[in-house]
Amino acid sequence: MEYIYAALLLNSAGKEISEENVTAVLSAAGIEVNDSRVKALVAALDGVNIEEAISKAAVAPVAAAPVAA
Amino acid sequence: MEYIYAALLLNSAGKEISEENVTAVLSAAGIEVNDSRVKALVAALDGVNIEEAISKAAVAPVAAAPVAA
Amino acid sequence: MEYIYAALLLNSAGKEISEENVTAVLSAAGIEVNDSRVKALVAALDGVNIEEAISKAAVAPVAAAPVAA
Amino acid sequence: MEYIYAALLLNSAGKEISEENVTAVLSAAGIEVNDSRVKALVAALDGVNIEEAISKAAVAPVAAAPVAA
Amino acid sequence: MEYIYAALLLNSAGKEISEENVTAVLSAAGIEVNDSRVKALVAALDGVNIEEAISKAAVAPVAAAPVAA
Amino acid sequence: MEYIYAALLLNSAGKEISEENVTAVLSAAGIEVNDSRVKALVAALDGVNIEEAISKAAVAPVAAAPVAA
Amino acid sequence: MAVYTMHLPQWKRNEVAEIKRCSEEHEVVGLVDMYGIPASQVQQIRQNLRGVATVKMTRNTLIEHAMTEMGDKVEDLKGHLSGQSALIFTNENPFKLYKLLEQTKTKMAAKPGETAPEDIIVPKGPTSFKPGPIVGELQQVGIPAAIEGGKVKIRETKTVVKKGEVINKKMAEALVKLSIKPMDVGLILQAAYYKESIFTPDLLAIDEEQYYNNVVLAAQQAFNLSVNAAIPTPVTISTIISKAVREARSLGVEASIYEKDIADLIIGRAFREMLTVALAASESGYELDEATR
Repeated sequence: MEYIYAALLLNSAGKEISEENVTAVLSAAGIEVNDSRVKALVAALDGVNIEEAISKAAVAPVAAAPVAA
Repeated sequence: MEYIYAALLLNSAGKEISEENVTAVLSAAGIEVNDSRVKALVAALDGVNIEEAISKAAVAPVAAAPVAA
Repeated sequence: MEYIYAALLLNSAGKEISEENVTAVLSAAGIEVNDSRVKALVAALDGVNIEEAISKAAVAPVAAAPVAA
Repeated sequence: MEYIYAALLLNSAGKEISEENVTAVLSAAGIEVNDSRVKALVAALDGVNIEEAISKAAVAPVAAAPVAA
Repeated sequence: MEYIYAALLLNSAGKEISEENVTAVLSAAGIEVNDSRVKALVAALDGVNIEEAISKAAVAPVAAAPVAA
Repeated sequence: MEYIYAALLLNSAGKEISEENVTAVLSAAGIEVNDSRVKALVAALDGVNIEEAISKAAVAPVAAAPVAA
Repeated sequence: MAVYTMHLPQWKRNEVAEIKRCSEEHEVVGLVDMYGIPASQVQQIRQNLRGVATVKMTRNTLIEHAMTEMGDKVEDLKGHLSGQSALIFTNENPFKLYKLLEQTKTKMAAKPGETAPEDIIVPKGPTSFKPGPIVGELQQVGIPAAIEGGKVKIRETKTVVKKGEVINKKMAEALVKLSIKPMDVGLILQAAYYKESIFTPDLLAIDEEQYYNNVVLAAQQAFNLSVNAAIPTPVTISTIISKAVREARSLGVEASIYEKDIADLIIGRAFREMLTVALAASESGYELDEATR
């Protein structure tokens, strides 16, 4: 999860989710960084609209109710 | 939400959520750190069982459904 | 939560949520004011649309779990 | 809701919700206080278990589901 | 709730929700009128869009949750 | 709805919903009273469990909108 | 007007006097239609109304005489007389009288040519009949009768006549055999005189469900107004507090105000956001770790 939190951090700071930036954040937290996971994450998030995904998370559970109804 | 992301990043990495650590992570992400908010965050999380809060959050949306039905 | 109530009070009175105003309200309630928490509050609310934030049910899902369970 | 916020502020600060205290808090927020509303508030809260009402607040939103139905 | 019903009655009759009118209605119902509550009611409704306030669902009370479950 | 409000006002004040009382309340609100409607109201409510109807309203205030429609 | 009466024989004059006396002694004078009500049912209805309302059957001409002599508004009742009108007297208001008459209606067998007041349903189950021509008679009108275990049975519940349809002779006979009584029989109020006014059924029919719904609605409106305008009452104070608390929590979570009381909510939200983004990443091929899966 650390990798995702790092990405969220960068996103909310308006920074690019690049390998360098993710690595920097994780290292600052004292985490031993796995390069290939960083690469995989950056590649996977390329094209993902994080703002949209996040706004769904805030709304989702509430929205779930009517669906269930 | 940056501050809480930093805290959860530290938590999932098994690191202490201290003012220093939070500040380090935020700085590494290129965020201009507001000391007061860091202090407030650390104070607010002091004594909070993060794992429990997380497990509640994860359960919630699903649990909401039967109520709505 | 005192700090948040103070902010809501100022907001509904149409007053600015400044360090001075928040401190004045909290002091009037006989609360020993923590400067750092005031600063954190003011910083957090900077740029936030309070009316909108109030009406969001962001709180619901988490709270739901125990009930539904 | 100003009057209610003032009462909750006092409550979370562990202060008595008296006419004097409510008036002081509202005035400090720059609100022109209506004595009758203060009296009505204090009278209405007399005998009410505020902590219970607060703890129920967490539960309530789930019940909102029928709205959507 | 008598005071609220008196306000609703006056509102739907197209009459002003004034202290005199509210008092008159309550008295006619054989209710011993509390001046302070009348004043508080009139003050609280000042500037309130009653049509909107009566049709906007107040978030379900606490009792609702267990019932809905 | 004036006639219903008048009836509920009397009910919440613990007064009998009689033709005289309803007429008195409506007149005090400056409403020109229609005797037949008053009689119809009293006769109709004689068969309605008002407490039950009210408690139904309290449990699901949310339902207000659809009912009103 | 009195001149009119003087031409009547004594017994008729007595009858007219009796009608006038009853009219003066009661708040409500009504006309009810007795058409098609068997004597036995009339007896039952009188029994049900005892102590509340009195039914008086007499000739229409005598009712007209009495009304004419009384004059004023009550004379307008004459316009509502029909072939089989009877008088009804009560001290309840006409709305209650109407309701009472509705409540005292009883069920009766249908006669050929009558219209079904509601769907007529034959329930499934055993009958008291032994096998015989009855089975054919029932089947002929579409009732699913069959012989089972030496008895006549109805195989399934069936609607045999829809509301508003005419009940034919064979159907009427079959329903009588099955003891199904679909017809509502009772006194139908044609008009009532009460406090200087004539009330007709269109005014008197009260939709109690509508009143109930309106009571619920009014209570909801009062509740909403009290909470939304923050006017505390004993009934709503808890809800108002809850609303204020929720507002504060929502603001705290939305604006990430780090206060202890809402720390769990803020954590929860951040966690959900992380999960959502993790999910999006995994859809694009990122392998999730243990805790996120």
